[in-house]
Amino acid sequence: MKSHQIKAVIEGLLFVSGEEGIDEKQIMDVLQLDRKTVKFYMAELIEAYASDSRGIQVVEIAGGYQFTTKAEHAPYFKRLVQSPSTTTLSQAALEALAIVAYKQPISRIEIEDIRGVKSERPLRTLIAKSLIKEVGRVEGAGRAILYGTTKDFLEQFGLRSIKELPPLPEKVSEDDVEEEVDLFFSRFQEQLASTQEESSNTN
Amino acid sequence: MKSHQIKAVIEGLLFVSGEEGIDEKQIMDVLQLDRKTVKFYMAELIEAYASDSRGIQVVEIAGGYQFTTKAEHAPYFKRLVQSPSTTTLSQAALEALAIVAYKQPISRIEIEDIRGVKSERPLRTLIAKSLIKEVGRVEGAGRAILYGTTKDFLEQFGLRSIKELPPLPEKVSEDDVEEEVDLFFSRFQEQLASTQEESSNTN
Amino acid sequence: MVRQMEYSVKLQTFEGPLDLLLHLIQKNDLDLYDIPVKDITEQYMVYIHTMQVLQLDIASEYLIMAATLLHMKSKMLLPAQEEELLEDEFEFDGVEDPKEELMYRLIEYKKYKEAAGELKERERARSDLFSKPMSDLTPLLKDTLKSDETPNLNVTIYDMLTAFQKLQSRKKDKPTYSRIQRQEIPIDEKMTQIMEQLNFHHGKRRFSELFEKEDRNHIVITFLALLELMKTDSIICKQEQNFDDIMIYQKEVYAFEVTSD
Repeated sequence: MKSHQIKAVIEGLLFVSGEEGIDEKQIMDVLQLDRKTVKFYMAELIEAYASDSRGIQVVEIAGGYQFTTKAEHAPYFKRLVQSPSTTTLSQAALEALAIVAYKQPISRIEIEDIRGVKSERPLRTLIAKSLIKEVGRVEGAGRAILYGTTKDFLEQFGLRSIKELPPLPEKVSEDDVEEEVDLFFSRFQEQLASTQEESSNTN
Repeated sequence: MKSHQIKAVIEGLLFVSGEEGIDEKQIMDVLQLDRKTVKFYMAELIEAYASDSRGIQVVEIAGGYQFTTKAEHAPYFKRLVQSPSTTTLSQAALEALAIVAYKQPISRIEIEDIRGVKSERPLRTLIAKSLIKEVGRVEGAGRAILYGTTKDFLEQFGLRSIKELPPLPEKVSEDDVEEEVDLFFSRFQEQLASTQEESSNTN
Repeated sequence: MVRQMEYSVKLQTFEGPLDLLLHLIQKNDLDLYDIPVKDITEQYMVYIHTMQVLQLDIASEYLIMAATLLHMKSKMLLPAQEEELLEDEFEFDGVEDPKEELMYRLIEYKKYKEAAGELKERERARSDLFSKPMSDLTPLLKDTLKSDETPNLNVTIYDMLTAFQKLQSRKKDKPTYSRIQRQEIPIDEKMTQIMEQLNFHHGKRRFSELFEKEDRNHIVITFLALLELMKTDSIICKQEQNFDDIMIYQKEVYAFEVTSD
């Protein structure tokens, strides 16, 4: 088969797969090609579709390839079709999800320690939306469930793999918070002092 | 907008419309173009896609256009279907099936109301797979067909009876509660702000 | 006259005591001089009280934080010497300085809160990319099967439920901004209504009895009216024990009940 025909078939495969996407392995199986060759053709297709005069692009999401429209054309499609991820997650669910994403595998208790609140409900929501799943159990007594993210998570957040997550904000904010906390406490004490005065005046 | 951009948007529109296709009228509305101009761009697109090196083609259907794969590539799609990692029921078919399973007996119109899109094709697929069948007719004029699930459906999903279906995911509760709280806090903060203003005015 | 004044309210809620504290801290930081800031503790307490009334199951963590704050407050009130003693005691117990611990927790929490914000942004960016559902390939499957073979559809109930879920979320498609109608009952009027109700019922009424209508607006207005009345010292609220119904008293009636006890 000639190379332009191979590209044509891959184009067709991308089209029928739609939002499900297609992974390298599937393309290898269908076309009887090795991984390196598939990668080569994919790179060519990605480039060909990157042009301004194209309304479709090839994106790598969740370990596979997918045709999507281009972000700059979104206004035209919003009126016609529903968005792929209109599921606006609650803040609680997003926080729990962020913790799972960065610290997986992680148990509910550990998540609650970080958030400072019970997190059963957001976890249940995330499971129901298949963004997280059980990936193991803590050894020993209790055998608490350990959670990790799913393929749907990568898909919904447009990530190629979990490694693509941006690094957590580290040291930087520490000073900020420290300052804020100091400020908070100085205010707190001023405030205390003034209320004490007040109450001693009224007494 | 430049002509290559218009073509790009039309390409995107054809893509998101998928198997349903898109009317000339819709393209005119979205891009604010007259019929003649649309026809001109469509002719260009059709030609561009006719090449051997393309895996997709533009076909004209009753008053509209549609992307489809090429007939000569069918063997590759068959292989894709047989690939173990491919789910064979489309999202559309699975949605329709879920609706029939939980709401049977139900007519096509009602299913389309719930899905918000035409559902003839997924229903035909489900009948062909003998997962659903006609179980009666709506009384009165029209006598629309009512669909229900079949014995094969139960077998396919490993159910003893339809009663064994798990409860439908209810997503309402969390969001509603949150909204109430949100509403409350926004009101509350307004109130705080206004009383603070008042007191600063009086001071 | 139809006066359908509508306005949008930005949805904002707190995700726990840490979030609430961060908010109060930031608020003070930003508007240091132009807001006549009421006591932060008082604000915190008002918030947790509100949450209790709304019967959120998160109340307990907020209470623990309140206790921590009060503990720190009491520590600050102690003269320096006693404080040192107390600190020794803490070290002896192997318990960290509560202020430091709180700071550590706030830092840790803030990290993930920011990460959650980034996820949200990613999700939004992703929602600008549209695709199409996977094409229906079942007709092809039929050709590849022998006539009496049952097709292996490779789908489970789980797939079906996920599909349904996607459908639901697609249909819901709600913006993060909610339109709500302008309050129909002004707070002043509601305050008068409450006082009238109290009068009618010999000056006292159960908290829950004031919320007869289940309409959200009504609940919110009633609650705000109660807070106003508390502030203006017109009523007194009393709760005997945790989870008891709160009793609302007219001030004079309360004074009478207490002295007659």
